[in-house]
Amino acid sequence: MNPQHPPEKFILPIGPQHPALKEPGHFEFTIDGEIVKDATVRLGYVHRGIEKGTEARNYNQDLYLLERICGICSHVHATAFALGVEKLAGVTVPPRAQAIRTLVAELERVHSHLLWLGVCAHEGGFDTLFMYSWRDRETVMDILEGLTGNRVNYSANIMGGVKVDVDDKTADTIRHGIDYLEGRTHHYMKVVTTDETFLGRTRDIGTMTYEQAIRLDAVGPTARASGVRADVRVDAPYAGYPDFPVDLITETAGDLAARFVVRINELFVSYQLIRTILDKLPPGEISVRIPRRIPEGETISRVEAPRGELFYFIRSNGTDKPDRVKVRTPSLCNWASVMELAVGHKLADMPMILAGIDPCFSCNDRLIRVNRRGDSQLWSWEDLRRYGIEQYK
Amino acid sequence: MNTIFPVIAILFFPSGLFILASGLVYEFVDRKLVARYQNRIGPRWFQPLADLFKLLAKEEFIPKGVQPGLFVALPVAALAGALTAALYVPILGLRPAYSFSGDLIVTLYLLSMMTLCIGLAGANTMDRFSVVGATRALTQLFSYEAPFLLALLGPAIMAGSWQISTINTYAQGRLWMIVTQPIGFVVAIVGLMGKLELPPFDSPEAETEIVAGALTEYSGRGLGLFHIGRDVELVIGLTLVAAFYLGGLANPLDFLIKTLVLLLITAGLQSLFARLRIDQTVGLWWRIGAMLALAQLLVLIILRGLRL
Amino acid sequence: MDTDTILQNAETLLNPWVTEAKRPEVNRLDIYISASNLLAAVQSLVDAHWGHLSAITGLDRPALAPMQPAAKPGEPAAAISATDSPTPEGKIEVLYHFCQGPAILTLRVGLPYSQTANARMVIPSICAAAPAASLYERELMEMFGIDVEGTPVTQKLVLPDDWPEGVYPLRKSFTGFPDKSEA
Amino acid sequence: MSIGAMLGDIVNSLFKKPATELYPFERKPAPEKFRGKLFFDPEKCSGCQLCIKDCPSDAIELITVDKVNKRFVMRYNIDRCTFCAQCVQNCRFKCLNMSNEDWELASINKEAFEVYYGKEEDIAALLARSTEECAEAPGKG
Repeated sequence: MNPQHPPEKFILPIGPQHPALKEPGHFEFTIDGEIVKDATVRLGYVHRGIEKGTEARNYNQDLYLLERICGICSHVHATAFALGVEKLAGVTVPPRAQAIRTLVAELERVHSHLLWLGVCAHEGGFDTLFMYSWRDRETVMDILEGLTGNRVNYSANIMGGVKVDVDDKTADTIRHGIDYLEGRTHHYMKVVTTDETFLGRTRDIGTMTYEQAIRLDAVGPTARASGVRADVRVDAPYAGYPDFPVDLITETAGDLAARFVVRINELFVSYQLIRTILDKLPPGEISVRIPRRIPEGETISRVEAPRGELFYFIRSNGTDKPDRVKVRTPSLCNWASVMELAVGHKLADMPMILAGIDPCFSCNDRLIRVNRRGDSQLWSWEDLRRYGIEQYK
Repeated sequence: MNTIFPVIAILFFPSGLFILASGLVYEFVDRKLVARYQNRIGPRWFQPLADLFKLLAKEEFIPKGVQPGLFVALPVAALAGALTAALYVPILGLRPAYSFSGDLIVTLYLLSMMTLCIGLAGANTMDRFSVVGATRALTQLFSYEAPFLLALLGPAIMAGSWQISTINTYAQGRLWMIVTQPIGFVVAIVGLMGKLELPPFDSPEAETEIVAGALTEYSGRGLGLFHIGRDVELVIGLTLVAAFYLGGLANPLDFLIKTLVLLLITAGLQSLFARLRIDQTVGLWWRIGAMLALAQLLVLIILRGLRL
Repeated sequence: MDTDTILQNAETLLNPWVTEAKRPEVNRLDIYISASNLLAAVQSLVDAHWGHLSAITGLDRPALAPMQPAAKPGEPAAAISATDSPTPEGKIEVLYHFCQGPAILTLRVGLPYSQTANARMVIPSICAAAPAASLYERELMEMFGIDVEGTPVTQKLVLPDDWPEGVYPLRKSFTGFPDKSEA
Repeated sequence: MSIGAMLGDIVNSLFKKPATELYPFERKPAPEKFRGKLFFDPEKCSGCQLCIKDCPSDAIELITVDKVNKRFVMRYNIDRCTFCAQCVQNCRFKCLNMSNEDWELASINKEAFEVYYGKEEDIAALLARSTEECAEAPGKG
């Protein structure tokens, strides 16, 4: 290379297709040797037009559409939307339904945190922890499947309540599974807090101070690991949380190790809450009827997803279709923090820092779908279909 | 001079087909053991062979911007180096096909061919992941090579010879050197893992950061040859460590038991740790590995000097 | 501190700029504000550590009567639902949601269609006060075609790179691309 | 502080059966509430079409053969179905239910994804009519 040229930037692209990311996102890290000097993000590879899509469907259909925003935290999306619409309709949902919603939400949190534990360990090259935590996660997946009828898109919510009830047999299965998981979680806590090789990859990595967390508006466990006392379940209890309060878990270190500790401690809180709900499940109906046409109005519904505060803005216009649904997912809030934390760290720490906020790309990308080719001609779905038929004739 | 024997030695035994086949078998055992450690079921017995056939049958894609001759030649050179090394080690506990004074050094350098080829292969391509991978592979080479050499030097000094077969014979009659030189054994086995880029020393090919490292641009035949080359290195490395530290290799059964026990240990170490960053790897080797090996070497030299 | 006090604090803070204040729900306060005062208002909230920026919502509320012809010939004519709430004139509202504990404060900035030359709407960026707004503002630019003045990054965030200029998917006037095969 | 905190796990696993499920060979029964393929009972249906109204993916279609005698044929597109069970929830006459046994629905041809429920003669008549229509207008399809 000609030495007279200014030193060229060495940009390492990660994504949209990359083994580190199980979902598509594009990051560009400008690196100097192994040190990251700059980071940018480009999203939208799984953009599906869901916000616009809700405007063309009725509330019941939207419930399932919104549930599919995210494959990991599907229930919270449906819960947030259902709670908002129920507020607009002025309907009071029976306490048993709210308790069951909370139960499913907590089981989902357990599954999501265990999933994150595995993914983050895998990013750090600790495949054994990944395999074991995912093996144990199967327990909670089976519980959810038995309780709601599906492993991922539970569809436990309907407008005005829930679809599924908890009988004694299911309750026993859940208790049994939770007992097993609690033992295992204690073990994982020991592994991530004592294993020196693993701590070498997490301690003092991606440290976010309290001030940074506040300034960058971080949410969820990421913020709580930096000492921010914010949890929608505590601040503004919704669904069953007024009756079943939860403890706020915080850490002060703000590094990756603290994020592990916060999430694992949250697992213990969830186990406890699941047991309490099962013991004190209020009797009664599990759903009420809700009008098809929702009166005009605007509402905001916030719930605590496994990744942090999930924000729904719903505007109804008196028909059976919403006028506007705005979804702000927790991952979106935390991107800013990742991009800032990345700078100055080693390239080898990037996957773990990225995974540290538990990013969910599908959550970020919603809004619109377009079918186009390289030239400026627009392709409709019909064109594509025809093209496909000709191609494979 | 009998010309049949060298041809057999190169094409069938101990080098050539036999070592290739045993490389595949050891890869299978390694993968199966790691899987079982992780409570998984693991691959079926023919999986490494199937992988190899699949890769060999596929088109080899030569990317733009590379030196094509080098690109094609490097995997061949890497495999050739590993196969040549097989001639000097006591495979199956038998006498090595060739042996001369100082073949230990030659063997170790032949084994390093692999890493050098991988480094060159990464630097040869335009891909950014490859370049980072190559840098890391070479950095790692410089860090593990010295302690690994020092660790194998211990038994050599004890036996008073640089000839592998002599050391092997020397080890058979005496107390296992794992007992007399435990530090050397640990450094050797961990050095072997670094050489083979096994977890936790797999940062040169850390898939979550740099895809496949230096080999990102390789496909088909080239990739297949690199893989089988690494399998061959695994067998040779295990043989060396077993011959030196586990009381020598006297017969095929001895060979099988001792190398498989070593594999059990390395597979366990592979599944026990998180991947080390490249700076952690270098730090570990130079600060701890090299120092310990040197200290032990010093003790050995002094002891030997006293006895003489 | 209960929700009421928190919201009253916010109202006091924002008092100099408020044009209208509403309490649509117990835990919510809507404050109407003009675009020019936005940054000052947000800055005062940030300085007082009142909550965190939770989201920015764009809200297209076209007028009942057919609005001005589409800005671009390629853009399809406005499809307006007859039951849409009657507003005196078509506007895009930008809602800045701040949350503090259970309380939610919404700053509402209206951008009328009529006051903007060839559908170009301008709103000042609040990134100087709240850096996390960057991503939301990029989304706003792409989805509603609002020019956010002074936002640090203007690259596309979610839409494809070859998305046509001047097509803003979350405006009500957008009803999908015309089917070329029919024409 | 320790090194290799998972040593106990990995040594244990060496002597344990792997946790992997050998799916096609060992088929675990699905739980009772599992939502598999949709089944329709034409005898009970009143033709209210509530199921269709709320289907988020247009997977079901109800074709009225004879409204008075309550003869309906339901066309169910499995490939579109999202298995949310909103239709089952909506049905007031319990004529829809989702099977927990029929859930291996992959197929190599598209025909398997179009299922008709109803009286056999009605289905036959419907299918005959649609093939006729196709024959008349070959351009469309």
